[in-house]
Amino acid sequence: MTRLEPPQMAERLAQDIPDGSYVNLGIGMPVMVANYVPEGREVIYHSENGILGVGPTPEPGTEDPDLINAAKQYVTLIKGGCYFDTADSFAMMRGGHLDIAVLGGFQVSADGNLANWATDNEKYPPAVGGAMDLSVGAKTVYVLMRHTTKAGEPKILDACTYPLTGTGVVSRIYTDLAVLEITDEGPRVVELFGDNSFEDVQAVTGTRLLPPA
Amino acid sequence: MTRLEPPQMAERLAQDIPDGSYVNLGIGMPVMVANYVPEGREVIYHSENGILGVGPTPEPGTEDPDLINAAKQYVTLIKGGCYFDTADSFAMMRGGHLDIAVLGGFQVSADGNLANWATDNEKYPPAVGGAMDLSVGAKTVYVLMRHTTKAGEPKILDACTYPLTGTGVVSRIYTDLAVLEITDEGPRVVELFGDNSFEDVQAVTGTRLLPPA
Amino acid sequence: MIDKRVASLREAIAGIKSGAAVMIGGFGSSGIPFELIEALRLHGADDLTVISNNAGSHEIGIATLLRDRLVRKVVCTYPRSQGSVWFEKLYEEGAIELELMPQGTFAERMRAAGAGLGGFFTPTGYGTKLAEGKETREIDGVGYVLEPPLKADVALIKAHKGDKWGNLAYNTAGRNFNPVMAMAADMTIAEVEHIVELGELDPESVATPGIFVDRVVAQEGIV
Amino acid sequence: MIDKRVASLREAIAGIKSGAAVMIGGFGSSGIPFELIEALRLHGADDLTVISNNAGSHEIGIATLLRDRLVRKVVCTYPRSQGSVWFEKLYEEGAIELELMPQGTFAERMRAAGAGLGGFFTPTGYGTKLAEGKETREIDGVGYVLEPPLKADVALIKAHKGDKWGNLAYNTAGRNFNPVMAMAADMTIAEVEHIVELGELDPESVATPGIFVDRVVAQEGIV
Repeated sequence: MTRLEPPQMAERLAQDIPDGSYVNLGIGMPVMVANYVPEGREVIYHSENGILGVGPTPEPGTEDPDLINAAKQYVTLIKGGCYFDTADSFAMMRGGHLDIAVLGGFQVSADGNLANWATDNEKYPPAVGGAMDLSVGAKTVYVLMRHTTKAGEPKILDACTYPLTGTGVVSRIYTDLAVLEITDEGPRVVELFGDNSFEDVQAVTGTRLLPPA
Repeated sequence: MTRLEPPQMAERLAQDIPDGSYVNLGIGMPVMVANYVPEGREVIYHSENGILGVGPTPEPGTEDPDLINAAKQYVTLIKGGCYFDTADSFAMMRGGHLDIAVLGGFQVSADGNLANWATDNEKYPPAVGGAMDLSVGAKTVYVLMRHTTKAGEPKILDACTYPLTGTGVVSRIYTDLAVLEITDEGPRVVELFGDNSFEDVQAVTGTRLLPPA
Repeated sequence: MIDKRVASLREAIAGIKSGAAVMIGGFGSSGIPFELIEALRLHGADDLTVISNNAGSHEIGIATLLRDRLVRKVVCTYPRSQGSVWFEKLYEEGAIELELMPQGTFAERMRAAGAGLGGFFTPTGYGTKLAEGKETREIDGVGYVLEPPLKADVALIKAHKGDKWGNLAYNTAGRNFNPVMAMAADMTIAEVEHIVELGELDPESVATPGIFVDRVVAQEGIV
Repeated sequence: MIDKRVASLREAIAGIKSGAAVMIGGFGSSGIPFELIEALRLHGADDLTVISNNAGSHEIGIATLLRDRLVRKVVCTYPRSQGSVWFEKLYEEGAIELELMPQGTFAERMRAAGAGLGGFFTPTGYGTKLAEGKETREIDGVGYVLEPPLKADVALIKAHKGDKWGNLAYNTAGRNFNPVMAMAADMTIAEVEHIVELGELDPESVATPGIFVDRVVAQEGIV
């Protein structure tokens, strides 16, 4: 079975970021997407700590200690970018002004529920950050995650077993095996990577998939 | 009976604006208060259209067309002043950050209700502006108004007959005859102007007054 | 490529339909998109709902929309400015609908719409005629009124400077309602005194980030 | 005369009592009032409720308040940053209480407190564990959670520049939670890199007007 590595997964998703989009990339694999958006497309990245127009990593020695992204890495501001406070930043998110949020995921359900902030480990302190706001706020939510857990358990399920981040929020799932779209009838496979067959993907999925149209 | 003219009324009220106060002066008689604050007191004036640090009228020919106060008169910005949008300006008001609002009044009730935005003339279009927000928001609300209407009708009443601006919001009333404080027991006369007697003032008031303590 | 500049006022207001709810920025004569209003008047759409703090005065700005009877309803806080003869005339005739609310509630309702909130409890107006028929609640001994978000199809706003991404900076008190309206409308159109190069605006004093703006047009000097 | 400058960090945090609810600005390492936190640690108050986006990491900032067991409760959105060993240790021990909420709700609740609102309906968290026990409502087909304002006794914030009236300007993304916290606390104390003359700050880029600030102190280089 063909399994994309994270950079390839990010690269595949990046093809679906249109020119002129306002995009928020979640912590982890999602931030890699910025590296692969095709040339010629102008995309403006939002960071929930109050930046619109996040630019690349600064040259060593030129870091501004206050200028970090949501993952707390040093970044720069592109020409035409601007700053605002967190309340304004989340107004931007919650108010439906961002075109796309790319989020990581622990689990996605057949009806587009997302679980990506807490597991069922009660001892480990929970942390939510901006995930819930992004999931309900962005016009389109893409989830970028492996198709299964390291142990091979399916992450696309009839219903999430982990605590939910948002309900009915996911539009598409980009995994290492395929691209799936959440439709009213359930998840539909819209692209199979390499020589993966629909049956291969269905076999490692915890809910019934619809075949490519 | 001694009846102060508006400038004298404003001058009397101005004595009660402490050094270091943040103050909003309503349209009409209240704006005159700024002319009489004793020298040596630093007072910062707020205007609800988004100014903190309203300064005096500009020299002719130096007006900034955008720089007006709530009464739509040209003003200036003092050194140390700043600008913000209306949502932030009313957050400042409603959130209890202003020390004093000086408002005009049609009527004030014994329990501190204020009516200052509409009469009972149904044909005339109503207008409210920022009066309601100021009345509930400022830490202290002073009403500056004549003691009676032009026709001699009392304006300080058991209950307002005009539509209310806010309930239980008034701390003090500065009229042309006296200064009154709203207490839990009702309005108390705290100062009589000139040779006005308590009985003189009671006679033109529509609710029972408490004598000076 | 992101370029929100349009070449003319006519292009700027293209597509506004009869029956639209239109927010118009400004307070008194400060921060008003006078040229966009004039373009809207000439555009031909009618049956408009105008959402603006004032209802126009004399023969300029919003008053001209009223005079030409293009407006069905006004949503505002202070329709009765000096010289607001057209509003008063139409109101007396019963030819215009008025929805009046406190100024802070007006601004906050637009912010709520822009921020994706379903409503908020404000103490303003509690116990008054303007809260009649509204849900109220006492919280920690204070009375509050529940107010819903206030959206529009279009916002016409005015800024001092704008760039091709729609970032806007204002002049002094010209900001007023413009930033919240920019957030609260499906389409936001900004009239600016100067279009500047990308990067020319100080990123710390952009009061309206470009994400809230759809079209930017330079003044043509038509009013 | 309005002069909110105080001469030392020690004076800046004077009066903070044990049991106080203390907001602390910053996100990650950006816009954090590290020197005020250190002064608070040395000040002696304990049983504190700390309201801050993160719960500190390694041996700096909020983590030192936790390490010295001065904190009873943390109200935050993301306590589990890299190196947040003290929070994790105390949490495991059951020695610290945690109130967790989504980051936008956190910011908006503080803004509501500062703006005098009684609460708001947000779609964030609807249908999730973080809405359990909260009032919810469906409005126009969307589910919302009612969230109350979030106040504090004291806010410790960090700005780039400040003047004697308490006007503050920030550096790049150092703004984050500092402006809303300044509005939401009974007493707001600002640590600034530079104290500047009145009038030196651009009135268009004062992100926190002085009315929200009670004390301004210059950094002393103690951390």
